[in-house]
Amino acid sequence: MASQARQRRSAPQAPPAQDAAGERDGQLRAFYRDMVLIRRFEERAARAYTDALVGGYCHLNLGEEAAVVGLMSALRPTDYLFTNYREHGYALLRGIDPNRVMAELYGRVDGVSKGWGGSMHMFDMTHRLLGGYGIVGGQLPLATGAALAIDYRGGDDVVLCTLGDGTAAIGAFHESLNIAALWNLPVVFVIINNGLGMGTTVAHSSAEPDLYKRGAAYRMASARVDGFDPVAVREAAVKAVEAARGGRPYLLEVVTERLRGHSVVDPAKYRTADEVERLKHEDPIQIFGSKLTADGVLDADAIAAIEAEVAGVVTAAADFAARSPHPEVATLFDYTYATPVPNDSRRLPGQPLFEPLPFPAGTAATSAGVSA
Amino acid sequence: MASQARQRRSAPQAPPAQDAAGERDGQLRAFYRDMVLIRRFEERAARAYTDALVGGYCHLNLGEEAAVVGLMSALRPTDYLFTNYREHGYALLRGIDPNRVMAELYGRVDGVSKGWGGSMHMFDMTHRLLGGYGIVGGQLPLATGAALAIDYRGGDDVVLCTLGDGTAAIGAFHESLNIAALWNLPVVFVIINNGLGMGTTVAHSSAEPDLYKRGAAYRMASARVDGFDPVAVREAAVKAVEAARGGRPYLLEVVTERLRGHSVVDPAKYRTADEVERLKHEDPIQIFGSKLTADGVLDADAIAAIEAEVAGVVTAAADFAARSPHPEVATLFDYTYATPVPNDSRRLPGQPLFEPLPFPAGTAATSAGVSA
Amino acid sequence: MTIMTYRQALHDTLRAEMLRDERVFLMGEEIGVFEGSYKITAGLLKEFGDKRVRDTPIAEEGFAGAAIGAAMLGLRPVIEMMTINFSMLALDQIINHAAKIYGMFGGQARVPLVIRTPGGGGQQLGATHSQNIELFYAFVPGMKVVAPSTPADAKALLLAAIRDDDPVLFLENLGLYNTKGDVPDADAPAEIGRASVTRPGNDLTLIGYSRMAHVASEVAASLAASDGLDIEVVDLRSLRPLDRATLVESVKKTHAAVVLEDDWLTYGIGAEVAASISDGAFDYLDAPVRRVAMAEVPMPYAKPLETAALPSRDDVIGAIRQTLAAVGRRAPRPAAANGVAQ
Amino acid sequence: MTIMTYRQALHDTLRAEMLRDERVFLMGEEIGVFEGSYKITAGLLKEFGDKRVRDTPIAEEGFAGAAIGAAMLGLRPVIEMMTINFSMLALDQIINHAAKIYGMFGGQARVPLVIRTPGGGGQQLGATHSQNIELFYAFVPGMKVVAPSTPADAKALLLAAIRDDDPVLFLENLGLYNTKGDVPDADAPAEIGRASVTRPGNDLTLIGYSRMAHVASEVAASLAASDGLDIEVVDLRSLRPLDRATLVESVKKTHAAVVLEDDWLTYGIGAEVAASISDGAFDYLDAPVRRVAMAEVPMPYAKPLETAALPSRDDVIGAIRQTLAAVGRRAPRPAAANGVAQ
Ligand SMILES: Cc1ncc(C[n+]2csc(CCOP(=O)(O)OP(=O)(O)O)c2C)c(N)n1
Ligand SMILES: Cc1ncc(C[n+]2csc(CCOP(=O)(O)OP(=O)(O)O)c2C)c(N)n1
Ligand SMILES: [Mg+2]
Ligand SMILES: [Mg+2]
Repeated sequence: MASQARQRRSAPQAPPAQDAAGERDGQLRAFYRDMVLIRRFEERAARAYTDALVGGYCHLNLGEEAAVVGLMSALRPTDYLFTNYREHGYALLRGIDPNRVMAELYGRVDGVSKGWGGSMHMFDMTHRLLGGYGIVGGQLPLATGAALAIDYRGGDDVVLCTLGDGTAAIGAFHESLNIAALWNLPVVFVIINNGLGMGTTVAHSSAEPDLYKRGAAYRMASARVDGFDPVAVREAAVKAVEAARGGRPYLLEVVTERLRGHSVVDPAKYRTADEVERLKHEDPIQIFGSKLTADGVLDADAIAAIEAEVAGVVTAAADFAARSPHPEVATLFDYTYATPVPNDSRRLPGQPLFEPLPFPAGTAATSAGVSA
Repeated sequence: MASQARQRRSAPQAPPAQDAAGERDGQLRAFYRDMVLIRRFEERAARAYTDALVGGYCHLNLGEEAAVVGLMSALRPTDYLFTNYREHGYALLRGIDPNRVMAELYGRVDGVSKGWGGSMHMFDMTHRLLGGYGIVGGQLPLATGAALAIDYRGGDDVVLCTLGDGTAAIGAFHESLNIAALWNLPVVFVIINNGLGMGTTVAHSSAEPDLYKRGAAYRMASARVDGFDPVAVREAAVKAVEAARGGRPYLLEVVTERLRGHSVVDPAKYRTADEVERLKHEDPIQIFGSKLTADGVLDADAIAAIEAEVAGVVTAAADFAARSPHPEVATLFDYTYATPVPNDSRRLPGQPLFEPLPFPAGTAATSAGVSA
Repeated sequence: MTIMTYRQALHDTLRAEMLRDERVFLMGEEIGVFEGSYKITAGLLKEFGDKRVRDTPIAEEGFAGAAIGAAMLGLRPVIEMMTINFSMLALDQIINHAAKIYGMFGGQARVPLVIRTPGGGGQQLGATHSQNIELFYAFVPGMKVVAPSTPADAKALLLAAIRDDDPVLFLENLGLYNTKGDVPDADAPAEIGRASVTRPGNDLTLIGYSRMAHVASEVAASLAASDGLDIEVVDLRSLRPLDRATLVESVKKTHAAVVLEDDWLTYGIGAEVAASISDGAFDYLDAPVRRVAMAEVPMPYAKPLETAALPSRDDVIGAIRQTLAAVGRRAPRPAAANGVAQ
Repeated sequence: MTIMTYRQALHDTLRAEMLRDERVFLMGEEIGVFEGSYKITAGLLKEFGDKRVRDTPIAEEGFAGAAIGAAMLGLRPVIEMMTINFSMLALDQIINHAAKIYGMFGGQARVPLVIRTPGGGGQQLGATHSQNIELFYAFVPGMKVVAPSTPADAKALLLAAIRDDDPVLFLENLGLYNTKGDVPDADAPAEIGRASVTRPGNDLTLIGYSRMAHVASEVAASLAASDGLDIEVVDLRSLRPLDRATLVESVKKTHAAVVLEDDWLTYGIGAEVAASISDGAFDYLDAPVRRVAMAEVPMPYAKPLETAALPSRDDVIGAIRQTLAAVGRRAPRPAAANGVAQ
């Protein structure tokens, strides 16, 4: 995992933003605040999971905050995002109300997917979050198809599709990137390289561990960027998105870290003591916060204010989620089909396939010693 | 399709064989003879198909003779071959009796797969032809696994696995090459680039039309070679096989032509008149034959002798096939399972699931007006 | 009404829908330049251009998924899987994505996708190319599966499938493409989820879908002529939803049923049909529901073996006769319970 | 005999087989360093090294296919699909290759492959991670499918699967891993293709497999205690081949049956079970065969919805009572035909 740090350091340094200094500082502070929002939200989610308020699998963005913030800042609101099961932070930064994101984790009707999706399956058409997906690589063909639809209609929206490093080994990666490049579709594929599948390192999953280099197999432009630096991520993403908007799909690799286990319940025992030690000093929020403090963009008060504001948001979200009603069992059959058709099954497990028939007329009277 | 010819011309010129001149000439004549064998065999197969002696799909190696000959000459008898449905020539050159290859096309018991496989599914463990496969890309994971088995046991056999240009777009290609490279398996993947899927050109199926370059996505060595020159193919294959024997898997692209339709029944109407005209002058056997004649390795008599010998072989194969018995219907259930287990179904479609039961004792007498 | 082949009905309906609705487009392997493996899309690339008739690389998972993604954004893709066997490579996209997206996201996105694909067998294509796996789709909530057996239904069900907002597996059949029949000129989509009684009768209910519904009609007609048998034929047409009511109603009248299918018997489509009838018409059945299906083997290439493994007309006739013989063994049914349409 | 969990029985059996036979090796996602998603393979990487316990990239099609290829050359891979849902991505390799190779090549190559994978549900994993699709394998000639419900069977069937020369889908269950039971110490493989009567009884046959066989035993015991009901429990154990004889024999004695399954009802495993019983025990059944199965929806995440969609013990008990009530409506059976073991 030392390689993660090395890869990040070797990433091209992002040029300073070109805006006026004040505006730039405001954006940097906003980046910091959004990173903190993801961090505290995820910590709250983990607690709710431990408290059995959240079920299923729960994968957190801890360590990936800068990546999420940088990427999302490069999209227009009308651009589309496809992502995987590790998507709470993306949902927040697409502008979805944190209350609704938390309510989804709690499986409540006010959840962003009405409680049907849970942690892995957040979706919001309005904010153009076209889904978290739990099947590794499942989002890639879909994102390619969304880009095809944009191209078909002739708009200039772009699709951004994230995936993990481990996911770069799956067949759908190859099929999707080939199709996207062949058809010049407006899509950016972003590999969030946090160094690990579940416990499997990149070196053990990919014969070409410099994942961005796989773009070449499709004549697709590609780059790698330091995923601890939200500004660098933004710059790289802007470039990628602009290429895609011009019909040149792009492969971007964002090198980051997964600070905890694969999901909330994973103690990550496969990590060595060295690795655990190293990670104590590898925190994008601390690093970015220190830098902004050194640069005079932030100070302890500003940080405290951000923490307080975010704490309020997260607490409110948890309160909102806890108060939101559970879906009614009567709604169980509401979302099997969008177009209703006759003979669709709406039986609960305890219900018979056919209502018990009355004993047929004319036979009961005459029968004796019936075998059936 | 002009690009096929261009790609072939741009291929690295093969160095002349290093053996003594006589030996070399003998090998060149043997190459020529084997190419003619494939050609005449395939022509005979096409005729048998037209005569309804062969059924199903029937894909021929016409145009690919030099590729087949060059590749197969690079293997030891103990090396393994996995290929696709276009494999008659490979079966012949692995040393399988042409009688048995033809009998398989006829679906007879003496066929190389006992009549169970047909044109697409030739298999012979003795000659280490580990199968033609009809599912595009299906052979790639299998070949990777065979190489894994060799590695596991510690032998120095190699697996060679062919696939078409169109097949390079499928997910299994990516998964297999990645795994093979990651685990340093003794396998050579060979793309037989005949320029077309069924009617789809490489330019329409692959965003990187220089297919061999895809090796880079797996840090796998790769090369392209002129598939009309059996000597060049052999040289390239020898190099690839030697690398694989050393645990460095290899991707070889052999550029060739498909002289007829995708399968026997395809009139290839999608080819332009220019293309059809061009192909009249693109025949590996004529080109190689002319070259050998010019070099004094062959003359008209030698060619006639080869044609006569081969005609004898092919005619004998067709006669053998026609005389070989059809499989008995009684054998239908012989190959569902290798390890017999109770309750396996051995019912023909007309047989009931249960033998009709006798009417149960004690009820028939007493029943009247029974409903069941 | 126009007499045309099943192939022509499909072709004409695709064309008409593309003319009617700009969002409808076609995608698949070899459907454009090659004009389709079975020529259903012949001429459409020339007429509509390569944006609306899109040849894809050989990448079933990739292009099926791309169609799903495009459908989520409001297009109405009709994709062709060259044969149903190859659809297995796209199963994850179809089942884990197309069939789940509407529910998993609480109804926020629809997937108006049609997957056209032929099943079949009997062409000596061997073990991997002769399977009938419509079961894999019919089993899955969120999918709809239709299986027309006539040119008229090919049109009516394709219209319905294209205009439906859910993913529909549209099962064609290699053995039906050249069959002919009357096709109404009107733009009249069928209702997905309804079986149809294509021949009324009283002696036994003969059930099939796709090619086997065709076989059922032929056998019923021939047994009427030869034996004076009065067989009712039910064409399932829709495998999901399955129209159990029509099946049960028929068997309540006939008291006996034989199910025909081109897939394997154990766990095949016919299992549910037989189980449903045995349940819903329990008090009316005079003999066990008999199934005629493919022998349970990897399909061999050799013709005599393949022929033996596939259900034949004689197999169907034998099953009917044996079932009627079993019915005959039972004591006669009192008049009150007999022949009453319920 | 040793009391242990289902998980432990699997672990110990894998280990014993690896010690016994050098050709046996394990492959799968996260089975080594991570010790397995459900920890079945814990400790085995350390003991056997990374040649025999091989972590794979996330590439189900690729590594399943690699296992098949290795099996063709004589190794005996036991692979783990993290959950059965993900096996859909490898379906082509499993069904079009593993299950076909022996037949398609006329018996020249064997595929001694075991695919271990848990089904399950009820863990709020949502629509794509809560499916039970053993049907896809059980339907296919050339495959064998076993589904142990107890630690003892986990051992006996895993021994059988590893020593069998055909591809075996070995169905585990998330809900069973922590269940405990006696496991014989002896090296005694079970016979694939046999169901077992795990509790004899006369009043009704209750049928299940995997987790639902476990539920069946519990319900039978509780109804014996509460109502004095004498229920016979049949654990299918093998879904392919399916042991129809044991089912039919049981129902000939009990005259009634209820089938439990964790998959969807329509076209589910229970359809074949119900159809087979309705056919083979036609003259003996006193009520329709009742099925208790999952509601036919993409599984929602929210707990109350998930709970409603999954079959509960109460659902099973209700189905049993309703079936017995239906039996009770029938006239009493003459002594001669009743209670005779046939
Ligand atoms: C097809 C499939 N295979 C396996 C899994 C189980 N699984 C879930 S996440 C994961 C690791 C993915 O790693 P990576 O792509 O690096 O993403 P990360 O979790 O690190 O964000 C695995 C193997 C799955 N969900 N889908
Ligand atoms: C998975 C799958 N998809 C589609 C097909 C149908 N098909 C058979 S051959 C072929 C074209 C393959 O082209 P290529 O790989 O270039 O090989 P070639 O036929 O030229 O030798 C296609 C699409 C198939 N057999 N399997
Ligand atoms: Mg990762
Ligand atoms: Mg080709």
